[in-house]
Amino acid sequence: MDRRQFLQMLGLVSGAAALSSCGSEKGQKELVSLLVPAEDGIVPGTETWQPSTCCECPAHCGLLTRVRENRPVKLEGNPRHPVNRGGLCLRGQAALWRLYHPQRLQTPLKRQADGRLQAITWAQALTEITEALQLSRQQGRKNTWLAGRTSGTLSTLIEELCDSLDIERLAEFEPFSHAALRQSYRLLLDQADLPRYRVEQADLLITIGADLLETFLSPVDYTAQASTLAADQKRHWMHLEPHYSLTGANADDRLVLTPGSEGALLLWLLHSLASQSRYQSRWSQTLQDLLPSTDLAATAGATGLKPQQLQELVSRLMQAKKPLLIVGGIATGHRNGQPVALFGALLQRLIALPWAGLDFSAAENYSRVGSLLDLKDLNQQLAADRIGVLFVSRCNPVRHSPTDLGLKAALAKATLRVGLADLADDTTDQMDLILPLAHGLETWGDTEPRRGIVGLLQPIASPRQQALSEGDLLLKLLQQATGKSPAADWAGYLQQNWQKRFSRAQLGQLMEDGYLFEPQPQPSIRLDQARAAKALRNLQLQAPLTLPAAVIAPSIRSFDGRSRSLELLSEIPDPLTTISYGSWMAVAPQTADRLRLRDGNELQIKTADWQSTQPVRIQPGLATEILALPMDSLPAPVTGIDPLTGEALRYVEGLQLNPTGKLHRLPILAGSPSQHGRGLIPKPVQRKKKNDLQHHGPRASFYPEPEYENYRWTMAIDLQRCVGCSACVASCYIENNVPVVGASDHLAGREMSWLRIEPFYDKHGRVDFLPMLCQHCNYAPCEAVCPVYAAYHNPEGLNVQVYNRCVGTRYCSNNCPYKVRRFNWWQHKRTPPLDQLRNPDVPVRSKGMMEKCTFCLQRIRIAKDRAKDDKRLVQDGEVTTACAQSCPAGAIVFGNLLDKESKIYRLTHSQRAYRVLAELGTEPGVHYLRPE
Amino acid sequence: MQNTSSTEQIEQDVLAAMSRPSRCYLACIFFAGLVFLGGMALWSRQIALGMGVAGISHPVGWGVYITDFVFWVGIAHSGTLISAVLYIFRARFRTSFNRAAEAMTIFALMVAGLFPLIHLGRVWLAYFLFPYPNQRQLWVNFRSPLVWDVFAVSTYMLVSLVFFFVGLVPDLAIVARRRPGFVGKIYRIASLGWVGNSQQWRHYTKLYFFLAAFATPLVASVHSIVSWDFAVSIVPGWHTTIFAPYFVAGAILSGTAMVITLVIPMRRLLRLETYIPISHIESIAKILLLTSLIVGFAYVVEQGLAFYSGNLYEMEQFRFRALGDYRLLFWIMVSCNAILPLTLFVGRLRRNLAYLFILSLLVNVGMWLERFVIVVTSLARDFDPYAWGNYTPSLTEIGITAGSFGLFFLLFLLFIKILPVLSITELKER
Amino acid sequence: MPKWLLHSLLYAYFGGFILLIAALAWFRPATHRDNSQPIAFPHTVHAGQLGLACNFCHESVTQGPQAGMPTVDKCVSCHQAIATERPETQKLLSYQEKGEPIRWRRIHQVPDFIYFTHKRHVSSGLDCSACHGAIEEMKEVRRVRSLRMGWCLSCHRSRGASFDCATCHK
Amino acid sequence: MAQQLFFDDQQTFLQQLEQLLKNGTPSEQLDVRTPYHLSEVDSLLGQPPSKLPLFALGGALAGFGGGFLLAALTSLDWPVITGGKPIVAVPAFLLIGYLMTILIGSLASFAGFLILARLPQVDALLKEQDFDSRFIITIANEVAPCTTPN
Repeated sequence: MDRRQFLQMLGLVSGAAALSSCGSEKGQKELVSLLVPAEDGIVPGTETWQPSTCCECPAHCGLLTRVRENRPVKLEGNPRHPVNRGGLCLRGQAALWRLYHPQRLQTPLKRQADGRLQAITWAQALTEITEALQLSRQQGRKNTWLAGRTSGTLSTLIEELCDSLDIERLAEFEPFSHAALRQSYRLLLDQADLPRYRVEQADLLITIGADLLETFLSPVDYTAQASTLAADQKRHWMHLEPHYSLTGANADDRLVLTPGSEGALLLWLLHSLASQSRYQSRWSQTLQDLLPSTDLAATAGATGLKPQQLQELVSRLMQAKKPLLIVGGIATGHRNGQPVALFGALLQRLIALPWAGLDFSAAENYSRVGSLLDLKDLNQQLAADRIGVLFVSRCNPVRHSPTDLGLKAALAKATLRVGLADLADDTTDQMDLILPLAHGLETWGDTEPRRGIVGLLQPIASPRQQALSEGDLLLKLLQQATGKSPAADWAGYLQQNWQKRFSRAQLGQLMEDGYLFEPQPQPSIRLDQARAAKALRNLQLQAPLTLPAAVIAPSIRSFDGRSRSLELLSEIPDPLTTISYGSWMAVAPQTADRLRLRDGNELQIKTADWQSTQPVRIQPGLATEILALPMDSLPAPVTGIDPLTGEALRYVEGLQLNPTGKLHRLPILAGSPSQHGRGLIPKPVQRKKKNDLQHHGPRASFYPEPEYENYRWTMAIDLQRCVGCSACVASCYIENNVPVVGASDHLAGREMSWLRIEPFYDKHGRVDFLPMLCQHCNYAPCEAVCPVYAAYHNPEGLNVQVYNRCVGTRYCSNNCPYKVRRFNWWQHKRTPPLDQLRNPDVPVRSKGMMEKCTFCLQRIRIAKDRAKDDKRLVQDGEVTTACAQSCPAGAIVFGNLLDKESKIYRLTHSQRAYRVLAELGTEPGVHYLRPE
Repeated sequence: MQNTSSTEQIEQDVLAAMSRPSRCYLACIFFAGLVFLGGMALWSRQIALGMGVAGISHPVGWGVYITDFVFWVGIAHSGTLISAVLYIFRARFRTSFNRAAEAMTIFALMVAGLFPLIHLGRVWLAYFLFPYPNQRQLWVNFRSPLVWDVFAVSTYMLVSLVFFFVGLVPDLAIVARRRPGFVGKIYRIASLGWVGNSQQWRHYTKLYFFLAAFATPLVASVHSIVSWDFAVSIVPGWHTTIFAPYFVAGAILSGTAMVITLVIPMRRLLRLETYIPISHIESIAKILLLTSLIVGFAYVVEQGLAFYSGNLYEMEQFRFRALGDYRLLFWIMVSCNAILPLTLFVGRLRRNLAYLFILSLLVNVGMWLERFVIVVTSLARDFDPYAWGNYTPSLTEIGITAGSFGLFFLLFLLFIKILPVLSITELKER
Repeated sequence: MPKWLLHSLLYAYFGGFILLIAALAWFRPATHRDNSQPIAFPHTVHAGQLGLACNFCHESVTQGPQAGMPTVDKCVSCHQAIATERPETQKLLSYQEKGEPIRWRRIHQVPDFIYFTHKRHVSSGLDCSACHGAIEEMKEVRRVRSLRMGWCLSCHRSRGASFDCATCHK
Repeated sequence: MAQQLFFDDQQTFLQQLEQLLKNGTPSEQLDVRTPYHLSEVDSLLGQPPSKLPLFALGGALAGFGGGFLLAALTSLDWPVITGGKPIVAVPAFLLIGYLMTILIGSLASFAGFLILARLPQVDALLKEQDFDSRFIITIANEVAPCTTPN
């Protein structure tokens, strides 16, 4: 059902025209007379923006979808959406890649006896399912529904389906279930959901294991919040973790502790607080007495931290007015997970709840999500032949359960296994029937990621072949099984529910903005002393893990691994290691030296019952006895189940390290991890020398000063805010049709990214990120060397590359000190239908041409066109680049330098402003704000 | 001074070289042609698939192709040096080499001229590089060193061709007289009907002198301009003022080495020992020694300058050259170009043809490597350490390089059978 | 002059002409390509005799990059009553019946890497005929201008419009 | 009938030529062919200095001016800013001027040579005249007997 019809049915739009629009596929060769006009007010050849919601991870950020010729071509964060406030992470950007993914499932598939899949019709599939449902009921088997995190009306429909067909709806399965945290909140605070942590208001943030920037609950939200913290000198952020995560890299202080010792640390913090009068009153003496005893020396011994570090931590905690503690992520992914979560919750209760640092009114909606214990339970039932039809929808339990659970084998015991998915994965490989699901941009729907927020899904593209939205599929199943269905189709069902739930005004708002936000009342939360006492009494704090240990760390690029099939995300390098394709194991430089390993040497790590062999990447700053494995490089990223919490275990301890002597070629995109003292990101020491960066004083030049009439497009990048999340990179790829070239070209040094994140490590292993893109220099070295004027400086300060004039001498690239020009080594073709993921405002470059960042010339053009209609100049904030738009941290600002009122003018005249390689006299148009 | 018998003897001896080709010669032609065709096939493949078949990448956007270009332009130089500069200085030993050297200049330029085309990403648009009135109303960027290159190389090519042809005219007339039939007719037409009357000679001498005068500054300027392709850029390792003299000296070094490489076997095979005496070869060897000293000096200056400047980028660049991933090539280059030629201070070695021949081959290798080291290492380590990266030539690049040698030798082999390899007229005059 | 020389000169002379013509035919300009359309729509009638304004049908010409093609609905709104018996109108009505869009052959076209917007050109006071010629006199629309870079530039220069490359090159 | 004298020896030839001229044979009647250039012949025949330098100079000047103007005028025709350099970048354009000096200078000299030396000589081509390895003096028939003092 298209938008107009849908709105009409909701009574939001009047008019009767039926639409049969049809974009011109051959655009260049044909002009198409549509039957009836396209949607009201849409001018052919121009863009429209449709609100929607991102379904790439459970955070459900709000989207604005750019539509051209009836195709979504770009996703942007919805600036007003309460979850992401305009930002969108790289996975969100890549959601379009999923939409156009060549391997998308297109028809229902049935597994043959020989294991091969055969396409069948929906009717056949549904018949098969209903028959199997019936059969298992007769056999006394239980039919079950297992799904990933589900919210909104879809959840209601599933409930309805399960009720009427007597299917048991299992607890939802999420690889990052935060089970330990939820358990502790349930025990101590009587809350089933996870709170929103109000990082932006804290003056001291201590994060233990929680990877706020990568995968923790709502990464875009926390990236935005954490960047304000990082940008403010008066507020402090300490991160404690055994390995080296992007979150750790961005904290003001990153403390390395022994894995498994987080509980000991928290315990000591609790003890330290117990003596403070300020906190004394907040909890009973009984509870305090129940705490196991500890002291500074024991804690230092257990955690591996220096006593001074611990004391500093405590003193900061004492002095802070609004301290906030967040534990989670891999801090709970070991056998001490329960104490960590409980102590953490207790500490949060003491220090953060009083100033509402934990916001349960905007709680993350996790009430239906289970844990691995639920999966274990399912496994047992399967093994006992008690399960009939098993539906697995939008989740991948086979991959995310420990191998020794044997889920793969147990699955075979169900009478019929039905998988609902958009792309094949480890779980669908075990399914008898695979039903293709429509993408979030192909279907109507709503989501409720947080209490009080309803996000809208609407069909912006038509579903691929026979793929169906889950709602439609369920309704069809209901129809088939019971002969009646609550609504003709999913859109109708949604409308029934919405009309019941929302007022007309609310509906209008939902359609207009793409979301509804009704702030919920803050629930009254108090510490249940009795339950807490019971929990504490039962608590067993075990010894930290035996070193050397391996951490299976989540990845910013693939979340829990679900986005790994999107090639775009492999093309964008991991921000810390700069490895793009393939898998690896991060090893500390000292360990590598000891074992005589270099980047790419293969290392086998093993215990008695676990082993993994990966090429090595030396990670500066990583602790000596720790190895870090990105979650998506392992076939089974879970090593066990915590029996107390149901949390997935993500550590392997007591490892043996055996170099195998083999060498792999790793696509490491960084030529060097160090700046070699070049001051690309000036260090505080360098800054103290007076005006070190402007040491050449006012520029003396033989050349005329550049003159600009109306515009000088300029960018400022605040390195203090930049966290290296690479959202800008993904955004640039999609906006500018940048070719995705694959591993072999990456190995040859031929990546095509117009914008890249350069990590530079200092000798202490601390890292700073430098986003590098075309600097649009006033005195651009690339321009003068082009023999044919393909590179030139335009009157608005842009360094323009005229693709079709380029003959491909590559001299410009050689002469670019920033090395941001990209040459098309091949004719880069995208597998259909990925070729439709193409911004029509940007030409697709052919082989032999140089290309580079244009400052999103196409966007400037649109803004100027609009301004010209009103006979004025483009105003500040009216145009921004794709990278700046998507940045969750708001680190990138774009604007017209000639406008003295503009934000960009203010930033470029800031004390912190500098330009990279300024001594070369290129006078870049990109200004950086150095970190302090 | 001359009598009939010696005149006749010169004509006979020189034209004897143009007699029916031997089997060995045909085999050489066939082999050279095959290698050349192989190179062309690889080039076609590169055009069809894209530059990706070459090993060049980011940041090393120039590799073997530009190395080859500079190498071949360098080879071309000594031809002009010998024919024009030595003509003006009236160096007597010039006569032994000038024709072969001029031919070498032209063939090397033809080969060199291919490489800018081969390295173009979109070679089918190469005409964009020439300033001509067009419907796009767009000209070329005369501020770009690559346009200077277009002008320098095409000027050099045309001037050398004219010079070569003018030098050939009387000899063509001689061949026309001695060759009967159709072939003779062609030679006659090519000789423009030269009869050698006083009118013709009078203008001819003037012309030859003027052409030599015009060509002389080209010896210095063409390779200077080629060096500015690098020196005008911003890349550490390229951006230096000594490049022009350094390149010119290098060009002459490689050119004289190539002359020796070609002339020693040619002298032997075509039995021209009388006309190319050892003393003349020794003179050439002295030029080689001189230019090698200049080049060696430039190596020292370059390294010294980098570390004296205290410029981080330069220092890292030159540290990388001598001690980095390409250090082997660097040290081979230093040995071949600056150390081994020092042995020519010993007079006996200067007169030892076998030694000279081997040395000239080594200098050629060294000079090729010099260009490779300059082009590649500079790009591999420039300003932004994140963008550092190494380069390894692909088989396509190696094949096309081999093809370029194939073309050069093919042309040279054809030359020795088609045109008199020594200037008969000048020999007579001597 | 020997006879063979005369003959070969003659052959070369006329052969040259034939080759030239062949070459020209190969590169025949876009103005002379096949211009037939799925429906033989006569601009002579609509724009000529009836004097309909261009933007009566090409509605978005003043609003966006593309001039826009009239919808089938729009055509039918008149042709329900007018000239319904004509074979071409019958074709139109059959499109309506089948619910199929009409795919016209594109006559005026700039390459993919060029940004061209009708809106700016029309709003600067340029007449449609400046680029499209006297459409109202064409039975079958054909290209009368080369639409090549030099042609665009001449006009841009003479009218003082921008000739910054990025104005047109995407 | 023309009279032709052949010499194998440069010395004898020069003596004979000198003799002839001394005897009063006008140089216009003499066609002197030598296997290589002999400046003595020119001075004996009293030929004026070659005008070739004028061609060379003209070509060189035209080349220099043309080269510089080509660069400057085309840059001004469509001023495109590259690297912030001036539109008329004098040092770079002088280089074009310099190269064109040499190119046009050489080509003009060559053209001048062809014109002055009357090459290609169609006569010689058609009559298949040889470039002999001997020294030849051809004395043309007396044009006007009265002018011959014999």
